[in-house]
Amino acid sequence: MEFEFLIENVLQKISLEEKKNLFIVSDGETTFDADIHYVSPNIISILIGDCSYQVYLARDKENRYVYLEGHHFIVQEPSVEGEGYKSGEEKSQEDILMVKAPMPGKVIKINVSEKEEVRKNQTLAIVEAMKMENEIKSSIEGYVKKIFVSEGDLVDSEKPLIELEPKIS
Amino acid sequence: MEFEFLIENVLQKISLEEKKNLFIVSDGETTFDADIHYVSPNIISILIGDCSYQVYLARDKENRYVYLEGHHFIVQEPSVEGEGYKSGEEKSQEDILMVKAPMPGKVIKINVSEKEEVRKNQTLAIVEAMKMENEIKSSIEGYVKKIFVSEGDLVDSEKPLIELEPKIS
Amino acid sequence: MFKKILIANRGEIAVRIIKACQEIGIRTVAVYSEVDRKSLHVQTADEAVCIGPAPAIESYLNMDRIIQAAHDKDAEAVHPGYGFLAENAEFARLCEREKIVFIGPNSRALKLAGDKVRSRQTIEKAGIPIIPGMKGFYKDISNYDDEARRIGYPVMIKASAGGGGKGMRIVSSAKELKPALEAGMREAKSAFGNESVYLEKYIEEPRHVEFQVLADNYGNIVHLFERECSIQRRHQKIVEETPSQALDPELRLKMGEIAKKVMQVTGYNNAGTVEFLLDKDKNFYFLEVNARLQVEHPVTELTTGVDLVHLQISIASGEKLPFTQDELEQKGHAIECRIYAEDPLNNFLPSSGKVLFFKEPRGPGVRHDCGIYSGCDVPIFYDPILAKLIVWAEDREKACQRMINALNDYVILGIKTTIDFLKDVINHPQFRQGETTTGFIKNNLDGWKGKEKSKEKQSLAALAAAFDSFNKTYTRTGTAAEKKEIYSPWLMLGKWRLGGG
Amino acid sequence: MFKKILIANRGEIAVRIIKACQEIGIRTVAVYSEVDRKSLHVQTADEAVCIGPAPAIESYLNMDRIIQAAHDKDAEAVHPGYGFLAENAEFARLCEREKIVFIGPNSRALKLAGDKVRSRQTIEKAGIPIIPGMKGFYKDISNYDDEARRIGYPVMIKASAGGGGKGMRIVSSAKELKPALEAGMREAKSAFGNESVYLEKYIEEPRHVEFQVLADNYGNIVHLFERECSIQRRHQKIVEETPSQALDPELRLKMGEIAKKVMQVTGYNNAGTVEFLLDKDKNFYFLEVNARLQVEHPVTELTTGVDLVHLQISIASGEKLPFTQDELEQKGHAIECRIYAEDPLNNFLPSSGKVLFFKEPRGPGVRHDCGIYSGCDVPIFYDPILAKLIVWAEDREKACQRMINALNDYVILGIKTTIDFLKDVINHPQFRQGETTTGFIKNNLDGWKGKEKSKEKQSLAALAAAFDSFNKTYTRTGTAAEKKEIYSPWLMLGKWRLGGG
Repeated sequence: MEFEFLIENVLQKISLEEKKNLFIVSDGETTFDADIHYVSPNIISILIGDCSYQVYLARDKENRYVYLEGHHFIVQEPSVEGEGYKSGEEKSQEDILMVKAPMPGKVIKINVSEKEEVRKNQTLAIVEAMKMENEIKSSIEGYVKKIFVSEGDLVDSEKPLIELEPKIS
Repeated sequence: MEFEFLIENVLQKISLEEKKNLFIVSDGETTFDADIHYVSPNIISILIGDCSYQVYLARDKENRYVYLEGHHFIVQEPSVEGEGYKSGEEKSQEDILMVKAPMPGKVIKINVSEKEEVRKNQTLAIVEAMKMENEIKSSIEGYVKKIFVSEGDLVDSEKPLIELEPKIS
Repeated sequence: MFKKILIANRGEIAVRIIKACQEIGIRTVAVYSEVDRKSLHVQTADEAVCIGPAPAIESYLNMDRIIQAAHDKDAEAVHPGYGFLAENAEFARLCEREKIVFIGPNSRALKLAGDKVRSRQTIEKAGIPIIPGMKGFYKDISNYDDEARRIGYPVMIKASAGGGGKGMRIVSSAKELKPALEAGMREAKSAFGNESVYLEKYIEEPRHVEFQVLADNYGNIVHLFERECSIQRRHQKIVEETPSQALDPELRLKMGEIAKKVMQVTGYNNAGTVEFLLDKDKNFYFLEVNARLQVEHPVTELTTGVDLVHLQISIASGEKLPFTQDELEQKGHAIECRIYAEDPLNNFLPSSGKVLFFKEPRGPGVRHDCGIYSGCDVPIFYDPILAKLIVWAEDREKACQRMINALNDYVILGIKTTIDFLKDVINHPQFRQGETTTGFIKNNLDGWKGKEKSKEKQSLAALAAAFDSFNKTYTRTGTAAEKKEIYSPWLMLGKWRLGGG
Repeated sequence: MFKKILIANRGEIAVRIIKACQEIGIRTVAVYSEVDRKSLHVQTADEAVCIGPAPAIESYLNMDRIIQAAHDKDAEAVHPGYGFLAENAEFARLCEREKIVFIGPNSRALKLAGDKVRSRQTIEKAGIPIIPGMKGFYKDISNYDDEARRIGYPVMIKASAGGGGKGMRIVSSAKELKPALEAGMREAKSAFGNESVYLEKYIEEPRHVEFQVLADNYGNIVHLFERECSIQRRHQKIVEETPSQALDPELRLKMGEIAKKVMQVTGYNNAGTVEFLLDKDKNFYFLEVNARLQVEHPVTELTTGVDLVHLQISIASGEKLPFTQDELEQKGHAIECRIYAEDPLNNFLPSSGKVLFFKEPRGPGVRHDCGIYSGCDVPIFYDPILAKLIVWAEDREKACQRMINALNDYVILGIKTTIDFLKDVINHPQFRQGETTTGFIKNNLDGWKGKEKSKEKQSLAALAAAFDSFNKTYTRTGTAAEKKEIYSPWLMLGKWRLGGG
């Protein structure tokens, strides 16, 4: 049986075939036997050549969350629509122009108004969550095109706050 | 909605009606409001008049196992066929004559043979589990009618070992 | 002794206090906001009263509702924990007026500790070294500008009403002052319900060393040695330990005596902490009194063998201190790591949501003070602290090893936490050598990216996910469950399993 | 120091040793029988080798397979835990021959300790008081009869090869001797692979007081004070504590010195325990040497601050003891409760099966050494010990309160355990007063029936079950999950939820 996953934006292909009490695993490069069991709904025990791995796995609507040997992984099925898992660095041009709430919270201040010119790193708004203020800054030089929220609004993660327009220089 | 359960061989009737975020509970004698939530698949939090109860609940094929406020309960649905939960004291006449394995284990010795006369408290067989020997004793004066197992057999709980016949005096 | 105590807090500290009460036969009343119905402290307490909507200002900071709950439930005393109302002198005064024992210092001492400017004056008068700072309070922001120039930049903005990094800002030049003051005031208001802030000279690269002090109602005062809390981010402590690597017995003795003197001149009772900054030349400056149980109190408990919550309660109930200074000693080494719901890979943004799976570490020398469980929700409204992991061992190196091991054994899935980041703090050579200053994180772990994940580990993660999908597919068709003894989530359901089975 | 250690055991003690190794950077190899594939020790270790079928004699007692696994995996040392091969001199000798370090005493000392008759002679010769008993071994059961008459009834049958109550029987008259001997021999054979038993005078109502001893390979010997293990059932310890309420400093000093002398005259090294019986008049008798890590070792660790497993490993690797007798002291009080899979309401019959749900206690001063988890199977083949709950507190009364609280917080559903019984042991007035003898259980808790369950609690249990059924019904029809935020087992499945949704 063949499976495909997106792990940290890399496509991983893997095949499993059951054989007696073992699985024959192939990851494209190598093929090996693995002794795999659920030990509880969120814990999988894997033995590969006598090496023991305890893998923790949980699921929500979009992702599987995996922890093993000190590392966390977010595992997605490639068919899943929507945003991939992106670190702070890997923003697309669209993300730069559409400033979104970085986490669920409350808009406590909007520092700019529509049409206003903004510098790079200028604070556009402040969102508070868990009692810490987080300044939302512009990553470009440009203009405020549209503001979607008001002070006091509760916003969810990825909720658009402000749309920017780049300065053509 | 009405429910019936067997708890320690006593039939408990209870009704639940949902009303806003609460349940109206009636146990036949009194009616009260309860604020009840799953907090995880095996933990239920109940508030009744601000008193907080944390209830642990697990299920297998036959029973629900409940722990609350330092007490364990085995909760059965009355429709469930088979043996009720019985403590050591409450044995029926049938149980007395049909000597069963008290727990899963290994028959390591059978001390009697068929037709043999046995005294009350005489050791009939020895079953070992978890490295402790457990002597199976006769609770009557009588005769050995039939022996169903051999030394070395692995037996499950409630497996008939020996059938006795009472002495008519 | 009290028969019933109300705990005016939530999360790990509420659970810690509830358990301490249960041990000594005191009934407990929890209070909770509407989003906290399923929180661990509500489940753990004997009784629980809802005191309002989610925002803290309407619930955990709502003094009237809390006092009312205490009266309704016949609680004789209130334990405020840390944060929220813990250092609110008005609340302490209200309790006193309502004949409810406030488990903490008397309201006068609390007011003085909360008034950082006045308490600095009192301390300075007693001949204790302090950091140069503001002499008074001002309404007008321009006055702060004058004070900052007098003290000399860089300066530090601090909230008068509390600690924990809330409201704190370092300002290195005059033009940064105004926005920083505004932000600091807003944070202070949101965290403590009081927007007062003050300025202090910023001392570069110091160690943060504090002394735990206990004072009963009869003038007996002892200190329980120091805690070093230099590992901070955004002025928020994240790793604490005792003993401090910077103190020798002589310095420890001297600072401990001064800590007791601070308590004495401020008329303090119950548990408190005297914070100092220690500079490179081992000069120390009084910083402030934390007039509450500290987040980091367990490291003191593990090395001295006392239970600070039990002692807080017995002092509040009028008992005398059960020991003298001579009877106290430090044994071994303890380290605490605070587990925050923050994403260290994304500028430590708070991470609310559902904890899908949670497995806590255990073992010899491992203590875990915890407010969460598998399946709980972490709301956006409160402090991001989830739990505290504390280890004890014979010496510092063994404690570090034990902490690393425990952190590796600690699994939280579904929300982001600081666990992986903390491993790299404890594993850092500078930390291992005890070279800890408040600049440690900035100097050593700025822009932290986490460990490289090997191809092999990626494959293993994919294998686990594939196995999970494999069983999902099989179980759907109703064969796998019967065929082999896998432990699929569906098998948990027993005879009520839906679908093909 | 070793790079890799094989742990020749299972359950909580294997997990305890694996974690201790991980802390000091030693890789671990677990061994397991076919039914133990999913056991916690297999999951926790770095590597795991299957060594045979379920019966211990074919797996955990199979010396050749274990030695082979050690060679295959390049393990330099073997830690035997307790039970199984821990006190098997032949196995220790085999390890020595195969150049694998046996983490325990040298095989000569082990053989002597295992030969209870010869070791009694050695001890007696050294002028140490012993219990009157057999002077030699016999093949013929009739010789035992003679010995029993010489010693005088009541006598105790004990296994030569080990402890833990296995093979033990009290015999009060000649006619009971033969069946008791046969049963004792069978149990001894099954538990230790050796059917030798011997007889000893049975001392009535004594206390069981033992001393933990450590000896390095260079003749340095220290004791780490006593443990009192008087609370026994079927000669199996179930509650242990330190310090003992029966010892004053003088007696403690005297017994400690004698314990060290026992180690000296028997040429002992590594960790060991010298067991004594203490009668009502405070006379003490040497009982035997337990040549292994004891089940109850944690109470010593919590009061002295040492890690006995770390010390066992460092001694075995040739290091010297890191402290002298003067540097050791007892602090506070520790109690251990053994959690057995036994049904206290049904003559303590073993209770195997699946642990459907498991929640362990935690909190300040609580340690839990554990071999199980939610969903694990408890097989019929091995010792019924599941875990050990150990508490530390400043004094005995606080330790008792903490233990009660922790036991109340301890949930195991699906199999029967001794938890409720243990609460009544700790809560018993005789126990609280420190009036503990080996007859405690028989005298005070015979025919234990558990606490009365109130009508109110029965109703609550019914309410919880009704709520569970209510959600089952609703979720089946696919409405509840959307309608309200219940946490049904089905919701765990996320988007793969079957049925109407």
